Amino acid sequence: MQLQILKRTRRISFSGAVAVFVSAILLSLLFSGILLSLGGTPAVAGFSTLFKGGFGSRWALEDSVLKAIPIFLCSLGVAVAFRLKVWNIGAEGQYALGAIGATGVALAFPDWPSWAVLPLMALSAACAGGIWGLIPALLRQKMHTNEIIVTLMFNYIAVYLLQYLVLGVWRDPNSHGFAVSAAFSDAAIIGPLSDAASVHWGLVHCIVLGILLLLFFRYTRIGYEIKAAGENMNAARYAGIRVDFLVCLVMAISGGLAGWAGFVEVSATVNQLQPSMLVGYGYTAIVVAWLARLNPAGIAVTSFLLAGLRVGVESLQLDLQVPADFGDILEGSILLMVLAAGLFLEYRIVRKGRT
Amino acid sequence: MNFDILIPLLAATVLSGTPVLYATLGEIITEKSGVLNLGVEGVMMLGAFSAFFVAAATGSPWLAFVVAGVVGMLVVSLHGVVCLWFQGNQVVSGLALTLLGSGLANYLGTPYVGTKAPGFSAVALPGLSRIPALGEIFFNHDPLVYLSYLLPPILWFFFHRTGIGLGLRAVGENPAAARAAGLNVQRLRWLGILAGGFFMGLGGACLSLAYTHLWTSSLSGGRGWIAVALVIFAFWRPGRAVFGAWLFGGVMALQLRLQASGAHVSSSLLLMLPYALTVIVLVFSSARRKSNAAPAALGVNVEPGE
Amino acid sequence: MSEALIRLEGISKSFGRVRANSNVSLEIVGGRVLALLGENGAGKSTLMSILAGQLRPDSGTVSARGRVLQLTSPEEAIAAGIGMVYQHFKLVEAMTVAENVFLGHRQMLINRRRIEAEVKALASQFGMSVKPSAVIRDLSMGERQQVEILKLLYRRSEVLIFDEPTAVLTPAEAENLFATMRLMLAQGKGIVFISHKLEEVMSVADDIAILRRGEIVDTVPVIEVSSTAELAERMVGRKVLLEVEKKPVEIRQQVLSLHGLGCGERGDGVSFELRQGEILGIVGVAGNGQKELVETVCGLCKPHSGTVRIFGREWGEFFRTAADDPDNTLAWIAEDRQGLATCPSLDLLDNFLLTTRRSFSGGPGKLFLFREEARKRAEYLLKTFDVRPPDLSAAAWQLSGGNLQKMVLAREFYRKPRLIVAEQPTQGLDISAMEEVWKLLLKAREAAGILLVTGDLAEALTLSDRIGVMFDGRLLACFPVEDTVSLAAVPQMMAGICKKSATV
Amino acid sequence: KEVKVGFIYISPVGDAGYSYAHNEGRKAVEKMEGVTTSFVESVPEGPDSERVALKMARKGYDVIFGTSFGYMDPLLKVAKKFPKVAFLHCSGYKTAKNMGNYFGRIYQSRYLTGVVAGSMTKSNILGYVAAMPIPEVIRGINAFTLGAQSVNPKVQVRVVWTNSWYDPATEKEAAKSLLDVGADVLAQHQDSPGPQEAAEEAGVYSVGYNTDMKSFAPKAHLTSAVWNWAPYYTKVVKEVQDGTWKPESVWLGMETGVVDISPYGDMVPEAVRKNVDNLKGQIIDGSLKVFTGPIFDQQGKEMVPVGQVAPDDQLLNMNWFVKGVTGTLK
Ligand SMILES: Nc1ncnc2c1ncn2[C@@H]1O[C@H](COP(=O)(O)OP(=O)(O)OP(=O)(O)O)[C@@H](O)[C@H]1O
Ligand SMILES: Nc1ncnc2c1ncn2[C@@H]1O[C@H](COP(=O)(O)OP(=O)(O)OP(=O)(O)O)[C@@H](O)[C@H]1O
Ligand SMILES: [Mg+2]
Ligand SMILES: [Mg+2]
Repeated sequence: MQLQILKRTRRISFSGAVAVFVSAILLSLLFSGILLSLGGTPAVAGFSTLFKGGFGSRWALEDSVLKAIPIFLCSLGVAVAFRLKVWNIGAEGQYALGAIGATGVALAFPDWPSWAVLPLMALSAACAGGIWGLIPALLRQKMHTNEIIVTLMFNYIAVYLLQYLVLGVWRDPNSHGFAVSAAFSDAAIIGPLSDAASVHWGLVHCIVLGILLLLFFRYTRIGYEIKAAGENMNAARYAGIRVDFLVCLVMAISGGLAGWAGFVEVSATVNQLQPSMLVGYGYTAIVVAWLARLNPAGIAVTSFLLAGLRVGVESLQLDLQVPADFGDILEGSILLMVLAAGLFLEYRIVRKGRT
Repeated sequence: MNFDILIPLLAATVLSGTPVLYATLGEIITEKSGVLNLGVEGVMMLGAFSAFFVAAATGSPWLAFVVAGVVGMLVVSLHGVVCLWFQGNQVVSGLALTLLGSGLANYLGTPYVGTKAPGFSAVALPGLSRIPALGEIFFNHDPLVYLSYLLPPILWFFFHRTGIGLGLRAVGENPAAARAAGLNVQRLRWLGILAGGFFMGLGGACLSLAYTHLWTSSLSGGRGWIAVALVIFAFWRPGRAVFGAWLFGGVMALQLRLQASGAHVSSSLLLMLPYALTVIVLVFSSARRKSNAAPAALGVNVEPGE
Repeated sequence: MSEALIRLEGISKSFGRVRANSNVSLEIVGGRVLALLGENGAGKSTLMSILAGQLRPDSGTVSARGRVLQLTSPEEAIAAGIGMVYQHFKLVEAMTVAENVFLGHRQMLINRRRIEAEVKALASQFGMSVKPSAVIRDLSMGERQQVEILKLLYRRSEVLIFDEPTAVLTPAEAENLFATMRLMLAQGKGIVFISHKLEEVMSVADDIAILRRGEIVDTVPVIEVSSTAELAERMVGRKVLLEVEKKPVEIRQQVLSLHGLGCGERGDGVSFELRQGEILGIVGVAGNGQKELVETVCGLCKPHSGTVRIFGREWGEFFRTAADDPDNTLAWIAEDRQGLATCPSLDLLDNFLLTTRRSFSGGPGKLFLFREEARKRAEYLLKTFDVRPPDLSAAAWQLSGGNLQKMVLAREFYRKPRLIVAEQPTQGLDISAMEEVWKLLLKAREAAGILLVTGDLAEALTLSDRIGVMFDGRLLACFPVEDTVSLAAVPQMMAGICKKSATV
Repeated sequence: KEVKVGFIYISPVGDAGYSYAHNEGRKAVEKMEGVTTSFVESVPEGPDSERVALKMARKGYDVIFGTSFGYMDPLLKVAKKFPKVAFLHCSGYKTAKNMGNYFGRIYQSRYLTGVVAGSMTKSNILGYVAAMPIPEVIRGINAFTLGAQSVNPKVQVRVVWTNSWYDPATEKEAAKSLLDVGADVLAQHQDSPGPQEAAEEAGVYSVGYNTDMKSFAPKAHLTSAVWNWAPYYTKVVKEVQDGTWKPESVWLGMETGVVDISPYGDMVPEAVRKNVDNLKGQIIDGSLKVFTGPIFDQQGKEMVPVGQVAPDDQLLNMNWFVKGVTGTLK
């Protein structure tokens, strides 16, 4: 008996795809479970604590949604660029720039009413993030630089830029000199959906932006052009698609969405600019985008699940004293397994008789 | 800046460039075989931790150094499995490797944070270290630095004067041609991945055995990413990688010395410098050589044959 | 007859549901050329790939001099003395000739000078001119093929397989190749020759095997075949005319004019005019500036020097406004069907939309794309152009070369182009597919001016109203196809031996 | 009464640094009768810390310690929702009905380490590897400088910022850059022992921080400015147990034992030890105040007039260097 790998001529069925993914995730849970028990924590108890902490109660669900919001928006941005096979791994920096852009407006107009200052903050954040994404795109088109490296370096630069601002011009004189900006006025804060809930209006931003993006990809000509150019840049040029423009557009949108995430986070949950708001959402976003196969609905689900995982890991620490880095391991192994499982979506493994 | 400062600065340049150099050479080997491994950061982290762990447990830095290389090979073999066997996207797999490697190193290393282990310390090379200026700059370091001097010529020889090196490059340029010529593409790519991982692991070991003798979380601090950038700067040539790594090390060392000598520039801006410089250098090196020096099949998976 | 070098017995191979080869048996004899004929997709390349160790058969055996071979990789085939020159060359462009020749040898250290000397000696022995230290990317197609052959000779291969070797060669280069082949035959090597050009087969081959749908339907010595027409009939299973009827068409307004366009590095300019209703055939060896010419005319790169006017508009202006002007459309039938004209992993609908997307867009700035409308149109077109399978959800890579080309033509003609640039439109297509493409092009001529760029002189003669010869970035001559005197000089001109300068 | 106590740390506890010191305090609390403790480490300031505090409050923790400045507002928000839980925030300034804050006057220890360093230097250049230009760190540098100048007026302190609290590789490199400009005693406001190592390798002296760093540089280590949270933490938890706890805002000095210096290295001469022990006594009994005028800033402007003692408010907002410090404040 011999195995043969054949490329699929028909798309795999939905249930088949789900089965593939679920088994990949189970495998990575098995791997991290082993690691957990090696560390002296019973795996079953560990995972049950993790899931209870992430999804097991109303609180947990709310916490996970809150954490999912910035991840979702960054990931949406990442997905836009990845569709064109432009490897933007600079969501973290674009997110930081978004927060900076929003803060600039919030600090400049402390007495403006909400309806004026919030939209302006959003605009400024999206522009700042968009420009931070656009620069690597322009460098790529004009100077042939590799966007992976440039966007990555831009992350570091953005971090120090943010530090520079809160240590310098934007440092709050009343903060006892700590590296934070002044707190935003109430008008510049995105409030909760209701008094009882902790989930804020940023969730609505996510839903609207997600749907808009979905429609963009499904029903617009440019959405199609991005798909085609992503598959084959040369064919796109052949067909008169302005690839250079698309690369710039896509990076601007991508950065703009990450910037928007920065705005929502700085306004709704942090309420002031501070360096510690950069906790790697931009990198998690890449994982999410890929796990979701760049599909907005998938990104929604995946960002929620990964946020829950991160939230759950805190319970794991609190109750069982498992180090925080367990979350990274879990994420990394899930990603690797799902990547590997991708083979089964594209190819079939068939048995064939041998003579 | 006077001479008294310049020479220690250059010496520090060589020293802080060394871990990055190992990693860059590792990535060059990997990329020459056509595989893009963005997981350098994670591999370095695990290399650094395993070296630290072994050094602490056995007291033998050389054993620790080799183990770090082997661990590097083990880690990147995940990348090999995902990309070579399962056709996974190389960019994303590399990112996953970074996550997994850093996470695993930090996780396993938690009990050791802040502890010390034996490692390498500077050994002046007899004779050579006496050369004025150059002796201080190049020949008054730990053995891992000296070892790094030997690697680029060895690698150059490997790529250009050995059959396996030729095959490795061919696989990175045109896997179909290599296969038709009777080469085993998968095996050569495995070689590229594993050998590369070995060097990345060594780069990590430099951090925990020579650069500091301490363990801490996130010890690598982004050096793995710098290595990936330097490969492009170096046009995939081992010789140029040396200068890239030293350039980066030099800027890192310089910005701290600027502060120490009392320059009135914001520390945030100075810390930004190495990263900004990487971008600038990349822009100039990419623009000047429009014909891409990258291996033609870099990042392209070979469809499963039979 | 001497003993067979290689014997294939009962070879079967299927890809999923496609049976590429079924129960094929063949003999390759030393000192003789075996020609393998068949339509596109008949299974010729598959069979030879099996022989070269690239693919593993589902069943059947390959034996050399009576010994059964286990061919599981190219390495083993090479060791067994079987070498193949692939249809798409398998060379590492960034390396030198000598390095390519040496590639795959089990030797630890490389002595560059010795290898270069050996390669040089071998090349001159077989009448080849390629320099061992040259880098592949600087070589012409003919030279690259020489490198491929050198690779086999260097390994002392006994059986050499040529898969459509002349598709990318000029007549002169092809002659050269045949001469080399004769030298190899004289050494007792066996040769397998695959081609769609029947005259060539008639003149080169000793035996002919015909494949149809994966099966051998006929094996005959060439002396028993009387004409190419007979051969074609045996191959396709019905009468093939091999001649297309060319109706005269009224020549109308000018659609393209070039003046002193720089193509390639050395060219001092290409100038010509093209009118609606005529076909201008540009012949020449690949790499003499045709690529630059086509890419400039089609808007992929800016003209270095000189002027290009399309539909009377200046180049830059035309491409700025092209998108919004559905009455003046330029269609480009690109040579590289897989890499340029289509996105192999997208389905046929998406591929159909590639150049027609604007016709199915609406709203402000043509923002929205109407897929359902496009689906209906495309379904209809696939049927009328007889693309198989006529299934819009199939991915482009699943289509055979001929069908993919028909898909591209369907798409491009849908846009009602008034200027068509057809680049090697029938390369790699079998005679029946070629016939269909020719018919379609001739029909399109009624509404458009066609710039036909081809390396195949026969094709140019059949289709063109005028013929231009390109060499080294220049248009050496341009004359009506009826000008038999100039016509006779074309092969020399393609090789650059000509004093006459461009006359338009 | 059974009391559950939760701690939130900014960094991993194993780092021989800031969180390690807090965790030592937690261990003392854990030993108390009727008390259980837990902690979450590596919690970023901002929303994550708020969520962790919430989680603890919901799980029925009675006392929650947040040990980083950036936890202030998050803790305040959670404190409002859980009025029965006692919140204690380290290094901040905001209080609420059920939230107090506390910190230690580590600058007093730094002053003493400065005296030691000033006595031991030969080049009169002291190096200081520092994390971030914030008042807490600036105050330490200033106190260190004043201490050194009290025994050696010519002494100069050079500062290099790393912009991170814990990065041994960069810190060691920063320490080396200070050696290159001639420093022969290195001090640090960082959580890793990187600078200690650099000093040990270069054969110069070093002053540690957070915990006794002697083990990292036995030949170089003069002394360390150390935290000792156990007395305070046990006191607060006891009060909560007894129901007598009230939120307050405290800045604990050397007299409480929360801040101190570690035992001297062998190379510190007897005279220096005596002098420093003497000064320590004066600080404890209140007769010596570190920031007593005249104090001038880098440009020579008088910041604290002669004979006056800088009020706490000025110390808490300190954003200038005293004369004798070379470094930038941005
Ligand atoms: N660190 C080094 N020390 C001494 N010699 C070196 C060093 N690095 C490279 N060389 C020598 O310099 C020459 C150029 O090496 P380099 O690696 O830059 O080019 P390369 O790999 O040959 O690239 P290519 O063949 O693509 O031009 C070689 O002869 C090599 O032996
Ligand atoms: N890797 C593959 N996977 C699936 N089907 C394949 C593959 N290779 C070839 N086929 C199919 O096998 C059949 C035979 O293909 P093959 O390439 O051997 O034809 P051919 O006779 O060489 O045609 P041409 O004249 O166009 O070169 C075709 O139907 C083709 O589509
Ligand atoms: Mg060279
Ligand atoms: Mg074929």
